[in-house]
Amino acid sequence: MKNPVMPASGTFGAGREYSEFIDLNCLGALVVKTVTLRPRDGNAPPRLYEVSSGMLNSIGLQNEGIDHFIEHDLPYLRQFDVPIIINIAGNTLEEYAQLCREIKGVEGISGIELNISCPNIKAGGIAFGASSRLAEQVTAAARYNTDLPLIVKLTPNVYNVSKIAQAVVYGGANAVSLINTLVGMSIDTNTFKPHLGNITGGLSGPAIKPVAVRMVWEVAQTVKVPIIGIGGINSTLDAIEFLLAGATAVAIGTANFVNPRVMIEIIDGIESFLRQRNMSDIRQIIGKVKV
Amino acid sequence: MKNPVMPASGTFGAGREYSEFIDLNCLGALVVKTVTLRPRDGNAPPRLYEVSSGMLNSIGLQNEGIDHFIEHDLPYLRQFDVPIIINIAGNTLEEYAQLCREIKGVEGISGIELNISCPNIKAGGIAFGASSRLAEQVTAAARYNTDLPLIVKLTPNVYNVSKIAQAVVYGGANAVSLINTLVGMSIDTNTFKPHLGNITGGLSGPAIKPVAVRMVWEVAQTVKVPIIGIGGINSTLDAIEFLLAGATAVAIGTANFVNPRVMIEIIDGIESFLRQRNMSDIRQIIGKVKV
Amino acid sequence: MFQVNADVIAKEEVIPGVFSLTIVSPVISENAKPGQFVHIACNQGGNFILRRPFSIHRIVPGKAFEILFRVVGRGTEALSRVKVYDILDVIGPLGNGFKYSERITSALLVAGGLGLAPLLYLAEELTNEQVKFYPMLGAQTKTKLLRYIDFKRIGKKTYVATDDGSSGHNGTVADLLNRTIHYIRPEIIYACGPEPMLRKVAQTADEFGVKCQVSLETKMACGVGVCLGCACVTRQGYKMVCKDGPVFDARDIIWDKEEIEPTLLGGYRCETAKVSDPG
Amino acid sequence: MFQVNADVIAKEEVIPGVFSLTIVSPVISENAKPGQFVHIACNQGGNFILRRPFSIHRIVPGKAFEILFRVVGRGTEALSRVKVYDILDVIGPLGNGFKYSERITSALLVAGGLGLAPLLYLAEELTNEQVKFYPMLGAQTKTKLLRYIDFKRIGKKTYVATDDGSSGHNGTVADLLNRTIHYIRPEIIYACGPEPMLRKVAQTADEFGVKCQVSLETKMACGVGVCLGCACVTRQGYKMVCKDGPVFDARDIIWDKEEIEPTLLGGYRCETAKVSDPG
Ligand SMILES: Cc1cc2nc3c(=O)[nH]c(=O)nc-3n(C[C@H](O)[C@H](O)[C@H](O)COP(=O)(O)OP(=O)(O)OC[C@H]3O[C@@H](n4cnc5c(N)ncnc54)[C@H](O)[C@@H]3O)c2cc1C
Ligand SMILES: Cc1cc2nc3c(=O)[nH]c(=O)nc-3n(C[C@H](O)[C@H](O)[C@H](O)COP(=O)(O)OP(=O)(O)OC[C@H]3O[C@@H](n4cnc5c(N)ncnc54)[C@H](O)[C@@H]3O)c2cc1C
Ligand SMILES: Cc1cc2nc3c(=O)[nH]c(=O)nc-3n(C[C@H](O)[C@H](O)[C@H](O)COP(=O)(O)O)c2cc1C
Ligand SMILES: Cc1cc2nc3c(=O)[nH]c(=O)nc-3n(C[C@H](O)[C@H](O)[C@H](O)COP(=O)(O)O)c2cc1C
Ligand code: FES
Ligand code: FES
Repeated sequence: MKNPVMPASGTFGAGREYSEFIDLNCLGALVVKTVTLRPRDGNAPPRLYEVSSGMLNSIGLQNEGIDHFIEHDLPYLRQFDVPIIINIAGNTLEEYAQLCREIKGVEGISGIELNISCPNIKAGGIAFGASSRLAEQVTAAARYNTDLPLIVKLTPNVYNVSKIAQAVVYGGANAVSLINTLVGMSIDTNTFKPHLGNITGGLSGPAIKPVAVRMVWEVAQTVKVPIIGIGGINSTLDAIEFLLAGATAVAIGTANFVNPRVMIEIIDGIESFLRQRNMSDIRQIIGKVKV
Repeated sequence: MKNPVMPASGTFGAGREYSEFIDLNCLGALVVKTVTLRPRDGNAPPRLYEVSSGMLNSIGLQNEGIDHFIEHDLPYLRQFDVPIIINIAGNTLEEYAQLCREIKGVEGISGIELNISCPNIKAGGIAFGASSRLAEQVTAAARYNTDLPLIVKLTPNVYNVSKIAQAVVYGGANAVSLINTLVGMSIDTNTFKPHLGNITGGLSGPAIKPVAVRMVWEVAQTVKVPIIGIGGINSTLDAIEFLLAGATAVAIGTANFVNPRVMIEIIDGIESFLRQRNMSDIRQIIGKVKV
Repeated sequence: MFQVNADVIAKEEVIPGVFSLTIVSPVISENAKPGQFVHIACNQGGNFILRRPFSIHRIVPGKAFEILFRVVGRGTEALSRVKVYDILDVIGPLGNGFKYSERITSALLVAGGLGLAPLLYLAEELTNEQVKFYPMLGAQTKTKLLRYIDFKRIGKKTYVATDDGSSGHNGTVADLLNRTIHYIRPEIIYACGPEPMLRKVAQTADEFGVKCQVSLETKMACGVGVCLGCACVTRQGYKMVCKDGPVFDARDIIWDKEEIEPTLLGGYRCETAKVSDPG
Repeated sequence: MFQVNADVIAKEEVIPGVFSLTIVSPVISENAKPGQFVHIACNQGGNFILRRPFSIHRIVPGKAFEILFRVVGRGTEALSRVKVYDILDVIGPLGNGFKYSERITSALLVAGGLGLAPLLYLAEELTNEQVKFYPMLGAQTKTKLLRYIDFKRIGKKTYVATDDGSSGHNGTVADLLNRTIHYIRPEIIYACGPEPMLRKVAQTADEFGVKCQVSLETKMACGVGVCLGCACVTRQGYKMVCKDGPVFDARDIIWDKEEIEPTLLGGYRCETAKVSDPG
C-alpha cells in the first residue's frame, strides 16, 4: 500500500464515478461496495436522511451480484495500480464461503473484506457481527475458502467489540476494519412516518467518530492484527486520531459525498503532518496515544 | 406529572443552579444527579471535550453521597411542587439495595431511577446494564427494598437493548429510561494524549439522537411499561420524535447546558404542537409513528 | 462532472424566500444540458454536512450558470446567506437532462412552483432549436409566479394557473393541463414540480397518449451515482435520481407504492421477499 | 446569574485575531465583579454546541460590558464573525471573582497574553478603591501588548515583558516577576494567563511569601456548577472552575498531577482507588 487511506465500502461504488474527480492510483487501496452472491435491489426509498453531523442510510446492499462484479467492474478496476479489496456479504455462512470460492483465482483482487455488520438487511448482516461465535464461524468459513488476506468489518452495535475482534482473529482474520454504522432512526414530525423507507438505518459521519475512535483503541489493546479505522473521518487530523488510537490504515466513507477530493487531501495531509514533526515513518504515530 | 418533560440525571445537579433561570415548578419531574452510598470525588480532569454535535464527559459520578443528599439537597427540593426522582448507582447489587433502604420513608422522593449505565466508573455502572441477567438482578434487588416507582436507566452500548429492557421489567421496573451516553474517545493530535483524563467518556448531545430514537422505538415494541426518552433532545420537535417513537416522557440533558430555558420552551412547544393539530391529549402522539 | 470552487457573481431575492445565484464556472456552463443539476456544499462548518442539489436554471454561455431556489430548510437557508464574491464548492453538471430534438413539433412545459427552474433553461434551448413550445406555469398566487415574462417572451403562448385564481386559471397547473391538453395537443410534455403534481401530469399525459418527461426530486448524498441513496421506483427496478435521472420518462415511474414488485423488497432479485429473508 | 439576549453595540479587531465586543446588559454589568465571566452561545446552528466562557474585560456601569478574546478555535472564530447589532445569548455574571479590599496596600497584576482581560476590570475597580497597584504585562512581542495605555494610565508603574524583547524585559512575564518581586514587594498578586505561567507565578509568590490569586481556565459545559465538568485539583479536593473559581488562592491549587491524592482517583472518597474498584 502506498499510503494508509482508502474509501469505506459503499461510499465509492466501484470507483468509476469518483475517478472523474481524483486519480484512483493515488489511493492506498480501493474497497468496493458490498457484493453479494446474487443481485440485490436494495431497500424501498427513501434511503437517506441527514441528521446532526451525520446521515442515516438504508441502502440495503443494492448490487448486481458477484458475477456482474467480476465481469463488469473488475476489468475496469484492474486498469489501476491500486490494491482492490472486495467487500462481500451473505445471508448464510455458506454464502460467505461460496463468495470466497467464486473469487478464487480471479485476477485483480488483493483482499476480501467480510461485511458482517450491515444493519440494513434482514438476514445475515449485523447478526453475524454481534455474536462472537457466529463472527468466528463466518470468518473461519471464509478463511477455509480463500488464500487472500481477509479483513473482517465489525459493527459498533455491540457491548464488547474487542471480544468480537478476538473471535474473528481466532477464525482466521488477517485484519479487522471498524466501525460500520450505528443503527439509528429518525421520524418526520409532520407525517409521523419514519424518514427512511426501511424504518431504521445506519448512522455515519462525524457524529459517530468518538465511538469509532474508542472502539479502534479498545480493539488495538486486544488483537495484534492490523486495524482499519473507519467512522466520521473528514480531515487529516481525524485520520491521525485513528492512527494514534491504533489503526494501521483508515477508510473514508460519508466524507467522500461531501468532498470527493477528501481522500487525496488526507493522503497529502498525513505526509505533511509527519514531515512537520520530523517523522519519517507512519509507525511513529500508529497506536502512539499517550494514555 | 404536569407534563412529560424533565432533566436527565447529571445535567441539572439538584436543581439549585438552574432554579435561577427557570421555575422548577413548571417541570414534569426533577431527576437529580446520580447519588451513591458514599461520597465520590469523580474522575481526574479534563472531564469534558466537545465533539461534532455533542460532547464527551467523564465526570465519574462525583457526588457527596446519600446522607448528604438527604440532609442538604432534599430539603431544598421539597420546597417545589414537582416530583423528585432520585438517581442512584452502586458498585455492587448490595449497594443498590442499601441505597433503596436508605431512601425508605424519606419524605419528598417520588421515584427512583437506577443508573446501571454509567460508562465512567470502574466498578458497577455500565456492566450491570450490559447483561440482562445482571440488569434483572440489580432491578430485583432494588425492587425488594423499595415501594417507590422504579425506573431503570439503560445503556445504548449493547446489541439488543430490548432484551435488557425486558429483563429489568421482569426484575420489577415500573419504567425504563434510555439512553445513557455512548462510550467515546477523542485524542489530541498535538499532544497525542486523550482529551479526557479518564481516556474514554460518554457521548451525549444531538449526535446520539438517531441511536436514541431507534432504541426507544425498539423498546416500545417490546415492553409495556412507560419509557422516558433521552438523547440529544434540543427542541420541541426532537421531543415529539421521541414521543412518536413510543416514549411517554422525555428527559433533556446536554441541551440544558446550551440553553437553561430549553425545558420550558419544550414544555410550551409540545402544547402548541398538540393544539395546532387539534389534539387534546399527548397520548394521541405517543407511539404513533406510522411504520 | 467537475468539482469547482466557483465565485458567486450575482444574487437576487426574486420574491421573499426565493433567491437566485449566478455562479461562475466555464466548465459547468459549457457542459450543461437542460434538466441537469449542480450539487452544492451549502453549509460548511455547520451541523449539516451533505450537499444540496439544484437544477441549472439558466446559462451564461461558456461562463456561468444560475440557480433559483426556495428556502425550505437549513441547507437552503445557509445558501441564502451566501454573498456576492463568496466562493461555493460546486459539483456539476450532474444527471441526465431532458431529451429533446429539433424534430419535435410542439412541446408543453409544465411547471409547478419552483419546478420552473430547469424548465426555463430548457425553454431557452428549445428556442435555439426552433422548437415551438408552450409554457404552463403554476403557482400559489400571482406574486409567486416567477419568470413569467421570460417564458412569455420566448414561448408560443404561456398558460398560467394559480391556486387562488389571482392570475390565469383558478386551480392547480395539473388541473389546467387536464382541461387544455385536448386542444393544445403537444407532442411531448416536460414537467417539473412537486411529486403529487407530476403524478397527475403523468396520468393526464398517459390518458391522452402524449409523451411525458418528468424531473424528480429526492434527498441525495453523493449526487453522482455512488451511494445508491436517491432511489426511485421504476418499471425497470430502482433507478438513481441523480445518475439515471433526474429526468425520467413518466411512463417508467411507479407512482404508487402498492405497485412495487415484491422482488423490490430488500432481498435478492428474482425471489419473493419471504424466501430471501429467512431471518 | 442571568440569561439574556443582549445586543452587541461595538466590535473592534484590536490586533489581528483579537477582538473586543461590547454587549449591552444592565443586569450583568450591575452585578458583575472583576474576575467573573460570561458564558456565550457562539455558534448557533453550527456543529459545535456548547457555550464559551470569557472574562468580563470592562464595564460600562449599569449598561454594558466588554469582552476581549483571541480566535483560537471554532467558537471564537464564530464569535469573531458577530456583527454590531447582532444579538448574543449570554449567561452571566458567573463564578467568583478576585478578592480584594480597600485595605490592600499594594497589588501586582500579572497578565500573560489575553490573561489581561479580567485584570483590566480589576485594575479599574482597584482604582475606585484607591488601592495602589502595579500592572505587569507579558506578550510575545510589542505589537501584541494590549491595553498598555489603559493600564499605564491607572497603574502605579507598568512593567512589561516580551518574549522577543521588543518591549520591556526580554523574556516571560513569570521570569520578570521572579526578578522584580523582591523590590516591588506587593502585598498580593493577581494573575491570569496560560497555566504554565500561572504555575511559575504561584511558585514565585510562594517563595517570597506573597499572597496570590490566580484565574484558571478549563473547558466548560454548563458554566454554572451543574455538570461538574470543569474540575481542577485543589488541596481541598476537586473544585469547579466555573463555580468555585475561576479565581483561586494559588496555594490551594495542585499544579502537579503526581501530587493528586489517591482518593481523588474515581472511587469513593476515603478509600484508595484499589479498594473502591473491585471490577
Ligand atoms: C435534481 C434536483 C434538483 C432540484 N432543483 C431545485 C431548484 O432548482 N430549486 C429549488 O429550490 N430546489 C430544488 N431542489 C430541491 C432542493 O434540493 C431542496 O429544497 C433542498 O435540498 C432542501 O435543503 P434544505 O437543507 O434547505 O432542507 P432540508 O433541511 O433538507 O428540509 C427541510 C424541510 O423542507 C422539506 N423539503 C425538502 N426538500 C423540499 C422541497 N424540494 N420542496 C419542499 N420542501 C422540501 C423537508 O422535507 C423538510 O421538512 C432540487 C432537488 C433535486 C433532487
Ligand atoms: C473563566 C474563563 C475565562 C476566559 N476568558 C477569556 C477571555 O477573556 N479571552 C479569551 O480570549 N479567552 C478566554 N477564555 C478562554 C476561552 O474560553 C477559549 O479560548 C475558548 O473557549 C476557545 O473556544 P474555541 O471554540 O474557539 O476553541 P476550541 O475549538 O475549544 O479549541 C481550539 C484549540 O484551541 C485550544 N484552546 C482552547 N482554549 C484555549 C485557550 N484558552 N488558549 C489557547 N488555546 C486554547 C484548544 O486546545 C484547541 O487546540 C476563558 C476561559 C475561561 C474558562
Ligand atoms: C450510503 C452508505 C452506504 C454504505 N454501504 C456499505 C456497504 O455496502 N458495505 C459496508 O461494509 N459498509 C457500508 N457502509 C458503511 C461505511 O463503509 C462506513 O463503515 C460507515 O459509513 C462509517 O464511516 P463514515 O462515518 O466515514 O461514513 C455504507 C455507508 C454509507 C453512508
Ligand atoms: C455532564 C453529564 C453528566 C451526566 N451525569 C449522569 C449521571 O450522573 N447519571 C446518569 O444517569 N446519567 C448522567 N448523564 C447522562 C444523561 O443523563 C443523559 O442520559 C445523556 O447525556 C444523554 O442525553 P443528552 O444527549 O440529552 O445529554 C450525564 C450526562 C452528561 C452530559
Ligand atoms: S445521491 Fe448518491 S446515488 Fe444518487
Ligand atoms: S462547567 Fe459545568 S460545573 Fe463547571
